[in-house]
Amino acid sequence: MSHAEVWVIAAAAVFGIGLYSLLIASHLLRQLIAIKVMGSAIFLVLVVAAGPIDGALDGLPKALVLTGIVIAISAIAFALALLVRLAEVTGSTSLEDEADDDR
Amino acid sequence: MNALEGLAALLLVAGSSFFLAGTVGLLRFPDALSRLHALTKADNVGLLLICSGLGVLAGSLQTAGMLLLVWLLAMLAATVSAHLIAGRALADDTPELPGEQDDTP
Amino acid sequence: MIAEALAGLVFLPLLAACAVAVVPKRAVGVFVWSGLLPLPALLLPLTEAVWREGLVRLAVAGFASPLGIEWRVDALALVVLWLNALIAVFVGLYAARDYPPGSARGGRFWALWLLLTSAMNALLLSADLFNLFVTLELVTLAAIGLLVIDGKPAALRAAMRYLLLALLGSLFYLLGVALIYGQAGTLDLYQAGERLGPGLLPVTALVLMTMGLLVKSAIFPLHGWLPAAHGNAPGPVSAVLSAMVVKVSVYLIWRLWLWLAADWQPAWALPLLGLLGAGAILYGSVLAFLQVRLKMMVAYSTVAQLGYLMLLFPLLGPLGYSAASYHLLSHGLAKAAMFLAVSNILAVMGTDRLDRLAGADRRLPLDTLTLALAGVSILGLPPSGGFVSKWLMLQAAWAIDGWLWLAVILAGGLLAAAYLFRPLAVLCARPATAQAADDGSPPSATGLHWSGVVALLLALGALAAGLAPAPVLALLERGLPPGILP
Amino acid sequence: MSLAIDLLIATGLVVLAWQALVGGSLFRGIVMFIVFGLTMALAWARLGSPDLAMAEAAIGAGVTGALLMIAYWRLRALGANRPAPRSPLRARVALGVGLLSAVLVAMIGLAAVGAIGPGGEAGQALAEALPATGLGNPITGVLVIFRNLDTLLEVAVLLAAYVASRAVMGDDKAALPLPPAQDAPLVGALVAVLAPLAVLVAIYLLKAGSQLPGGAFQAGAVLAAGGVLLMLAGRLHPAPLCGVGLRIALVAGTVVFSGVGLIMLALGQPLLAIPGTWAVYLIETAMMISIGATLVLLFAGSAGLTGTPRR
Amino acid sequence: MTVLLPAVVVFLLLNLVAGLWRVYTGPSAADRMLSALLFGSTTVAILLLLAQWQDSPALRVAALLFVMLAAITSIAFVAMVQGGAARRQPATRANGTKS
Repeated sequence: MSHAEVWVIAAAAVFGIGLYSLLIASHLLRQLIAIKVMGSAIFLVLVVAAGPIDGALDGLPKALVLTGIVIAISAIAFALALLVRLAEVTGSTSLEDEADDDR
Repeated sequence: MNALEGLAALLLVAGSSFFLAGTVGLLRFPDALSRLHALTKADNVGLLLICSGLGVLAGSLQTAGMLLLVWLLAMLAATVSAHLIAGRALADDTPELPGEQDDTP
Repeated sequence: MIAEALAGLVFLPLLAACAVAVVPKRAVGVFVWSGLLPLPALLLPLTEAVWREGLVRLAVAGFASPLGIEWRVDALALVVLWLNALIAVFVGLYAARDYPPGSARGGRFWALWLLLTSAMNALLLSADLFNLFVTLELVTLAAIGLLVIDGKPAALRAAMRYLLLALLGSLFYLLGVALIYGQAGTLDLYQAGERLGPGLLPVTALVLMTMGLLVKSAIFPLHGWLPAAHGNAPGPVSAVLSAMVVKVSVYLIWRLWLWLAADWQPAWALPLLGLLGAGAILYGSVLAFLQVRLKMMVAYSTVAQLGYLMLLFPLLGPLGYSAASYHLLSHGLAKAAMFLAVSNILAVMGTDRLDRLAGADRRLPLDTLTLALAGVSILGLPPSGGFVSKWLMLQAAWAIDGWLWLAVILAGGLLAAAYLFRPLAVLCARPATAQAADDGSPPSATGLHWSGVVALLLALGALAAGLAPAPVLALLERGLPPGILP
Repeated sequence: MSLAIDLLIATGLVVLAWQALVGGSLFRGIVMFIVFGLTMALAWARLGSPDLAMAEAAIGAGVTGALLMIAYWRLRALGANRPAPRSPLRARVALGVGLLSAVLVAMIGLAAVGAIGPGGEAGQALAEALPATGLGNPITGVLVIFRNLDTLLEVAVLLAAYVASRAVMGDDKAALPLPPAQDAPLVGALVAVLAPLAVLVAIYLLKAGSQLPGGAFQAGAVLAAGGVLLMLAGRLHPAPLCGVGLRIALVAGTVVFSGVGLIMLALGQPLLAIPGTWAVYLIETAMMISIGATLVLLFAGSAGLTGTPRR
Repeated sequence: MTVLLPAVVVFLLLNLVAGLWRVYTGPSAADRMLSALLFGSTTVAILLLLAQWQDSPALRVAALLFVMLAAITSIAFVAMVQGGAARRQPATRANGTKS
């Protein structure tokens, strides 16, 4: 309800930064942060793009965002457990070094 | 602008000035410990003043109670955090944070 | 009666998974089988209802679609539900050998297996765009959990890559949902379709959602994660990944293009999607031929066969639609059988490297037969389900004079023959004399293990799909999507 | 004036995202990510949704930040190596893709915002249907009554994430290492105040959830934050085995929600129909317990929890 | 009053930005951890002001949440930094509770 354009542009910039970091970062932890940050940006677009209903912002997308936040943390939590195990087993924290896979 | 709103405005402005003092201290002081001192002391008094200003504005006792709880908890948290961080800053032989030097991309 | 069947499809495996996570190890088996075995039985009343009325609808929690979530079962959903039930039960029976419900790892395996089955049923029933996002996430998490259950380094790395790409795909899908809700004001897939017109925003939302789903369904050129994931997964997991998990995203792409965007389909995009499919067929087949390991060959074969599902878009019409749906069914059965057979070979021979499998057919006669029969269906030779779908697709291409698509389908068949006969030749070749000499007697055939029988049954199912396609095709004819050109 | 506030918070978001994701050490990135989450909570507060502000702060910044930090600490404790930075060519390509996607999303967003219709039909239907349910908070109404299948599957997603993490962990390990406990005397005092307060705030959020902003998710996250505090202060320890009570807590949300839904179906009501506000509270309590237990176990990286430290 | 409240919020936001600059550039580890303290007070004040200005009492509960989170985050920082030194000693399997 307040200056939707400001939020949308900020969300777009955050999404761009997230995608840039996802491609450039070689440390998986940084890539997971990038995905969480991009998710927050998309939630912002979801709420703002839905538009106000008689003044207040529409309640339904807010419930969707709440569901989205919990799903985001479930995915990130599992990804972190996977990352720690990957680092423990192969000693690498990046998807790049394929050296030690048993081909 | 009756008397109450005047008082509230005064408290809010005073609170803001304490926050300003805290931030100036944070930026200008030479080392971590003195910055810690600035931040915890000034900001907490600032928060107290702002909370009391808002309490006066809100006018309901229940809101004032909530504000008081928030402030008390903020003070407790600030003291313990400052104690721990100061302990860490003193004991820590390496001024850098782990991972500082490796600048992982 | 229908509401109970629908509820059972989703909640029976879900509650069984919760029970498996709680009860002590020895009682896990009871809940596993009580969660899996009734699934086909629950589908019977549903099949009869869809056969009679063509469409079954249920407003979950009693609220109609703009506010609440709606379940809808039409012919396509029913076919994929049947495939999911069959795969869950048969591959489940196979998996009980490697992961017995009472074992330490068994508890976690079966909890994830039941969650995966329940999530896929919930996805196939749902008609709500955001609910599809939630079920898609549950499918992805459960599938990747199963992928890493053995903890092999290669599987861990493949799972990490798969998870990152799947999360990125979900973000694009969610952005599309945000746009559609902003424009249409409703999240129901069919209602939103009616409210949106051929404007810039709906098409952008459709493209974004399709890009996200293309990543999840590993369609060429976004297929990078699939071979490593399916190739390094444990036997039964690679079967369910190839037969179902990847297909579910393609099913969603169909839903979006043929139901949501029925009357405002961007016509320029249809041949593009077809080209992606053609690229997948050619690239996947060539790579499958070059593989050294049997499982990687079968994984690249999945990449290729997924291309056929994308050929639906350039060949849009009743023929093309029935062909693609039937291909989804028959490929699911055949590929699951193939992966189970390969898993048996890997277990007994200790390796799946083709240069070390000479003479494996004597030790594993049943699995070689299963591999051959499943290959028949993947290849599309006459008696199999694969033949029916390829034949219908050829007719569809012929009807619209699509020479390019005709050539791609035929080339796909030939290349499939190449990469399937090569392992069979190796398996049935006479082992090098040295190997036969050192253990004296010719290698004795391993006992007739029931897990081999399960794989054979799936392969026979793929063949049976070829012998009696009439009922399924008639069912599909009645449930034609509005997006099909008359 | 309100534009100035929004502009400041929006630019704060962009700057913090840049600081969290580009350059600098990883630990600083995590710290900046937590600050980004809290600023995002401010943005939700400005957009008039306190529910999301609390959820983003408690789950987005708090629990996610704790998980990231513990993962970072474990990677260092395992001595995992630091990957080589990417080639400059890839950096340029990534920059191009990032800029392009930012411009595209901006254009799409602005077009979407510009072309806003009279407001979502679903939103209006929600406004009309809400009073009948006796709930004041539309978000809890949507989550527990109107679109409750989403919420049920979402709690199942959390359960799947936990079981998958245990599957990844493998059963040969007792638990992942945890940083040494901070039980300085002052920390004991803070824990003695914060832990019960966390439970109190969680119960308040649960109760208030039906009329005012709040609900099971925020309450569950606050419980989890309390659990994390107890672990860091050395009061709660990872245990190799998951006690039956904890297992029941893990699946409570899914089982109670499905149970109520199926019982209603058996009584002839539509599937997942919620009979009354008592059922809403029952389901929300079960979900709060599940969410709290799952998030703490994900932080601990172990099968179970125990009060007595292992010798 | 409807002008002063947003003005104070803007002022505090500027303070926050200045504080965050120190946290970002601050050389020593303690400076990094100040961010938790900063957020314990400045952001809480902003939320309380917004609660009064936008007349939404739930933001006060959010402020209470922020204070609790700030306290937990600062303890986590100290634990992670101190624990960070664990890499030099062998990673103890059982966490190092003082016996």
